[in-house]
Formats: sequence, C-alpha cells, structure tokens
Amino acid sequence: MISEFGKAFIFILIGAIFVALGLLGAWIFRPHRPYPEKNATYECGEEPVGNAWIRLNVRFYVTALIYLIFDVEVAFLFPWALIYRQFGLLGFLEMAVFLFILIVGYAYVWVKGDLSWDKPKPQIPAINRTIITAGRMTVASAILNDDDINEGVE
Amino acid sequence: MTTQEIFNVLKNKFGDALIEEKISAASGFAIVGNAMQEWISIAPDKMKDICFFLRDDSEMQFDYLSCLSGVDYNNGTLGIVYHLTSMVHKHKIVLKTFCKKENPHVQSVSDVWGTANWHEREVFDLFGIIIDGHPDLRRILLPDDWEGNPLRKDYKVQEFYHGMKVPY
Amino acid sequence: MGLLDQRFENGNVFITKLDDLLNWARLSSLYQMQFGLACCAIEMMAASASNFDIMRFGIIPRATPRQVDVMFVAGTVTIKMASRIKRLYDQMPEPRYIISMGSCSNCGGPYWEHGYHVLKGVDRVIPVDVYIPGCPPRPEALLEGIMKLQEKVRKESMVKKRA
Amino acid sequence: MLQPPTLPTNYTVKPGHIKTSTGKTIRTEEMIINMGPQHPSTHGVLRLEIVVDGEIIVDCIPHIGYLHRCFEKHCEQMTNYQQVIPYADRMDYCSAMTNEWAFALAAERLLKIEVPERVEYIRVIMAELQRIASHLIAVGTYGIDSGAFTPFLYTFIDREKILDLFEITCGARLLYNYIWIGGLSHDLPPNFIGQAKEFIKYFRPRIKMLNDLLTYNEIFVKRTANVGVLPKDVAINYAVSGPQLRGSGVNWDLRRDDPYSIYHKLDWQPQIGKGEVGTVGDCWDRHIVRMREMEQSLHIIDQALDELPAGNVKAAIPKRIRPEKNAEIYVRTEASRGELGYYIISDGTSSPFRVKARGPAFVNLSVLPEIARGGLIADLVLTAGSIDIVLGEVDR
Repeated sequence: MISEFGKAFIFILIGAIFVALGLLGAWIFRPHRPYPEKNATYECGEEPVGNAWIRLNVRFYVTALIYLIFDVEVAFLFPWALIYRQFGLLGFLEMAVFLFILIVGYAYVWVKGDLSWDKPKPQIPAINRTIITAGRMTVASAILNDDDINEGVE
Repeated sequence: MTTQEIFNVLKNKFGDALIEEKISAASGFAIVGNAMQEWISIAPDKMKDICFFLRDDSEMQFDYLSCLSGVDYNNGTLGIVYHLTSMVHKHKIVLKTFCKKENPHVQSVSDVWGTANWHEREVFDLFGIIIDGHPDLRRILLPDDWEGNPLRKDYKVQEFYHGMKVPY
Repeated sequence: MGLLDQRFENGNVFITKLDDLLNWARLSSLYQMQFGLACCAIEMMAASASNFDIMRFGIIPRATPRQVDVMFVAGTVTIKMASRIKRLYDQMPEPRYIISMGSCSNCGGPYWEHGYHVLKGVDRVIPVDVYIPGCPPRPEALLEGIMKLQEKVRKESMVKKRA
Repeated sequence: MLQPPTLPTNYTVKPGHIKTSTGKTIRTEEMIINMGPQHPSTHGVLRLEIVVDGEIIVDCIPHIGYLHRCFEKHCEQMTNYQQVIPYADRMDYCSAMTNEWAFALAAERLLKIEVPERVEYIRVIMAELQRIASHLIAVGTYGIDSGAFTPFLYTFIDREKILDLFEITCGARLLYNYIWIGGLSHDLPPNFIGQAKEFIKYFRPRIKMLNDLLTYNEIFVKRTANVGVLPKDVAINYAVSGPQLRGSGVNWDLRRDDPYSIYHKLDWQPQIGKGEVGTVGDCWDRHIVRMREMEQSLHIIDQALDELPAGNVKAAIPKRIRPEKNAEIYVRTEASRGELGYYIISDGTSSPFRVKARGPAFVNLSVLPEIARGGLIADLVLTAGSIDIVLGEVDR
C-alpha cells in the first residue's frame, strides 16, 4: 500500500524523468560546435564595451533581501492555512503574533525608504541664450512669444 | 527683409573687414549669384559672431538653420552653404563661406544652432573641412578609420577595408 | 556534446526516420531574428503583419541571436554594418540559415557602382542559403524564399558532412 | 576578455552617490550599454550608446552611419536628373512619394518648368496617401514600442489598402518612381477615384477606433505623458520639423508657411500639440499630432479627388534636361517626417553638380540626447520611437 507521501514521491519522480528525457534528447541530437566568436557576449551586434562587473546601486540587493524574508514568511503560512481550524483560537493568535512581528519589520523598511525605487527625473533641455555684451551686439531679445508664431491657431 | 537689406545691416554692423575679404571663390563677395538664389559670402573665421547676431537681433531672428551643406567647387576651394529661416518674420537668407582645399578651416556655429552640430560633423566626414570650435568633431556617417573624404570630386575609393573588397 | 551528430558514415533505416523527424521539427519552427536594415525590412514587416502572416510558417521574430534559427538580411549591408552582421551570424547557434532578401544584400543592388560604403553582397561576409531577388521583393516573394529554405532543411541529414 | 570601458570623448562620468542611514556615501559606477544596431526598438540600424546609472539614463550618444548608402555621391554620377528619382525613393523608404515629389519640385524650379494642373492634384493625392501610410507605420511600431502588439496589425491592414491604391497606379508597393520631373509616369487608372473614395469612407472610422485602442488607452497615456518633453525653443534651435515640431506647440507647416503646389487652394489646418495629457511637447503630443494629421490628409484627398481637372500628365516632361550654368536652388517640402529639402547646384550639364538632401529624420534624431537624459531606459525606447526615424534618411 503506497502511503500518501509515496504518491507524492512518484509524482516528483515522473516529473524529474520527464525533464531528464527532454534534456537528454536535446543533448544527443543538437550539433555542438563552439568557437570563440560564438561564445562572445552578445551586445546588439557590437563589440561588448564596458564590463558588467561594477558596483551596482545597493537598492537591488536590499529589495532582493526584503523579498526573501516575506517569501519565507508565506512559506510558513501555507501549512498553517490548511489545518488552522483544528488549532482553534490559540493557533490563530499564535500566527497573528508571528505576522505582527513581520509587519513591524515591513513598516520599518518602508519608512526607511528602502522600498522606494528611484523615480526618473527627466531633465528638460533648454538653450543657453547668450546675452552678448551690448557694445558689440544688441542684447538677445528674441524671446519666442506665443502669439507671433501661433497666429491663426483656432 | 530682403537679402540686400540684411547685407547692409551686416555691413555697417560688422564693418568691411568681415565681409569685404575677397575669397577667390567663383564670384567674389556680397550679393551675387543668379536671380534664383542670392547669397552673402562671409569670411570663414568670422562666422560665429555674425550668426549670433543674425539669430538674436530682433528684426532678423534667424532662429531656424534649415540646411547646412558642404560643396566642393572642383577648382581648389571648398565651401559651406547655410540656409537660414526666421520663423517669426518668415524670411529666408543664404550664407556662404569658402576655404582653400589645402587648409580647410571654418569656424563652428554649433553654439548658435544646435542642429549645426551634426551637420558640421557630416561636412567634416564627407568633405574633410575642419570645423574649429566644434565640441565633438568625429566622423558621423563613415567608420572612424575610413580613408579619404568621399564627396570630394577627386575621391578614389579604397581597395580594401578590414579585408572586405570595397569596389564591385 | 552532440552524441549522434555527424557520427555516421552511411545512413540506415533508423537514422533516416530520425532525420525526417528532426528536419520536420526544425523546418516548421524557424525562429527569425528581429532585425531589418532598410526598405526590405518594411516589406518584411508587411509580411509578418496579418495580410501575409509569416507566423503561420512557424516563424516567430526573436530579439537575441541566441534563440534564432534563420536570419533575414533584409536591406542594404553597408561596410560599417558588415562586421556587426558577421558577429551576429557567429553568435547564432548551429543549424542556422541565412536568407538574403532584396537585391541590395544579394549583390549590392542599385548601389553597386557608386556606393563606396555599400558591401556588394552579404555573401562576402556570411554564407547565404537562399537569395530573394527584388527591390524590395514583394511579401509573396519572401514567402516563396521561406518555402525554398524549408525544402533545403527537409533534405538535411546527420549522416553526410555538413557542406 | 572585456576591455575597460571606452568613454566617449566629450563625456565626463558623473558618479552617482547614495547616502546610507549611517551617513556614509557609497559611490556607484555607471554602466555603458549599447542599444546597438540590432535592437527591436531602434526602428532600424541605429546604435544608442547609453551611460546608465541603474535604470536612469545619464547620457545617450547616438551612433549613425550603419545605413549610409552614398545618396549624394550617386546624384553626381547620374547622367540625367530623372535617374536620381529612384535613389530619392530609397532615401526615406517609408514615404517614397514625398521624396520623389521634393526632388522633382526642386528640379522643376531649377529648370523653370510649369506643371499642368492635373499633375499638381494627383501629386497632392499621392503625397497625402503616402503621408497616411507613413504615419500608419509610425503609429503601428509605436504601439509595439509601448508594448501593445495589436495596433501594429490594425494599422498594417489599413496600410495594405493604401498600397493597393499605389499598386494599381504605379505598379509598385513601396518604392514607386512615379513622380517624374515635369509630370508623372502614369495617369490614374479609371477605377482609382472610386477605390480611393471607398478607402476614405472605410478609413475615417478606423482612425477613431485606433484612437480608442491606443491613444486614449490608460497604460499608453501613462507611459507617454510627460516623457521626452521637447520645449519649443530647443525644438526650433535644433531645427526639428514635422510632427515633432508641431508636437512641441510650434505652428509651422511648410505646406502653408512655404507654400508650394496647390495646398493654398485646399482647406486644411495643421495640427499642433496642446499638452492635453501631459506637458506640451511630450511623446503623447507627437503621437496625437500624427493621428490628427491623418484625418487632415483624408480631408485633403477628398477635396482633391472632387476637383481633379482633366489633362495630359506627361505634357511638361522635358526631353533634355540642361539647367543654366551655376544655377542653384534650395527647395523644401513637408514630407511625412518633416522638412525635406533638396539643395541642387547645376553646372550646365545634364547631371547635377551637387545635390544635398536635407532629411528631416537626420535632424530630428540629433535632439534625442537632449530629451533622453534623466529618463528610464524604457522611456528612451518611447522617446526614440516618438521621433519616428527612418534610418535610410538619417544616414542617406
């Protein structure tokens, strides 16, 4: 008699075999002819310029950490959610305390601003209208007022 | 304002030294050229001040550099032709500068009009006219290690480029 | 390491059946590199739009050369672009095919005589499988070129040395 | 294997700093990425070398020339002015009719040729149809840039109908060699007017549907409003033209301000951007200007079809083209992307001495680094798409 876990194990086994067969088949039939140009990093057809091994902004790392914490938290929630009826009020309060502690952590991170991704600050271009000394030239007075150009606009 | 009026204003503003300079171009200086298109010839190293004036003066306001084209006149001189337009007063003007083929130097107007930046890089790329004062004078169309300036009349195509045969 | 690739001197029943299966799989799902050069690229876009729809041949545009089987060189190959096309061709994984679309990439097209910056034919840089004449070739001509390539893929085999 | 970053010549790296909670500042480095010649969103072989701090674009250096096909050198080698027209077609291959017309107009003014009335009307009809087809490509690919694939399919269905119209008149779908110097290569086929009227009736509601599908779509508006804002005086200083200039609120249309052909006889209104969704001159404004220009073009075609006079289209085609010596002229027309001008110098022979093609896309693209700074990479994709560049015209 196969126990519950036995069935689950067979299920995992079939999945693994299925994937292995696919990879093995591909590995057998595909041509494999590497050479340096083929293994070069792809950068839109250009010679790869600069290197990616640089000191990135720290917020990528912080965000990944925060995601990890709350992912593990959800992992704890799943088994509890399935059978929390049997625990009655005590089990419920127990999980509430656990969640509360993490919510405090979440609030701390939020207030500290680690979640705030940096917003684009587009710099609107402007021409530097050089005011030429009056001696040699008239002061730049060519301010483009709207009515000159847009006459006839309904 | 017609070209003649603009020329008079420029003449008394900048004095004769700027425009009077005779360059052995096809037709001397000042207002020449056939009825189809009159143009003003300007000395190559005085371009920037005159263009600043043309752009910022209230009667002229030439704020739109419509086209900047290099020309090889096939008699030893290279030239740059500027077509300017004023959006406010809706009048047009054509400026020309000439320089010798041996040391082709023209002053840059890319500080006056932003569009001149790329046009002048193209003139440098295809004609070999060195633009003084240009912020970033590099070849724009051809690869950086291309030999020769293709739009000159005496241009010979190079035989090979990086191992690729260029002519047919 | 492709275990069975090019391992056999002469075919047998098992190999030919396997060849048919592999070739059929490859020719009915040729992924195309999303990459157009000039006017032929507009005709290629018109071909991939709903009127001519090359997606019914299983041709799906992919952005990177790593997941691509066929590259449509659609447009004029200039000399500055030639080294980039060579690099893109190199970065494509094997069983890769090249369709040269339009007379510009076939032989330089209208720019053959005075085009100092035009490469006279993409086959000077990469091996081409199918040439499609026309300037620009109609989308129907592109479809026929694809079918011609599919016939070529159908006859491939693991047995003889790949030419 | 990777060599150190080659910084572009005139660029100084501005290091980004992050202040940590303990007050220490950590210096982050910029990364140089190539949105290179082969990129789904650069509308052809344009290479944008962008210097990026995280996702924010610190600087963007366009590199062009990957499709430089030596148009101006070809003009000088041709033995006759008529032979230049197929090359002018291939310069801006998305709107070939307006290219031919610009060169033909320049040559006609050089030779002082008067073109019969019927040719003028047919040229206006063809150019406006081509403007719609070109804007349809621009709108379709702009939809793909912003992530919506279906507008591309809708626009290309409508564009096929226009290409059918072109095909029955001049036999080609994309590059026509239809407008010759002095006239046209073929007269209109008998069923052209009926089919064109049918297209107008079919296409008018389609523009409204396309607007609902894409232009007023919430996501599209959020992606394009206040992105890539090009103020008015910078647009004029960079000599930007066409829908990009009108999108910045400048009321400048060469069909009215530098009048040519019979546009003065027809009643139409240039469209300018008013910043309905964001600020004036953002990507959305440039897009809505193109959409409204399509309606205006339909209106123009409608009037031109009604008043089409009779006449022989080949009457004024000169047998021998020999302009006077040292004659030179600069003629500019309003192509789909902006001011397309030809500066022709003739030396008395039948082949032009020098032809300079002033392509709108080349000039419009030069403003991209100015308006891309500070935005995200995704915004750069949309800003470059809204400029609607065609690399054949940028590189000539």
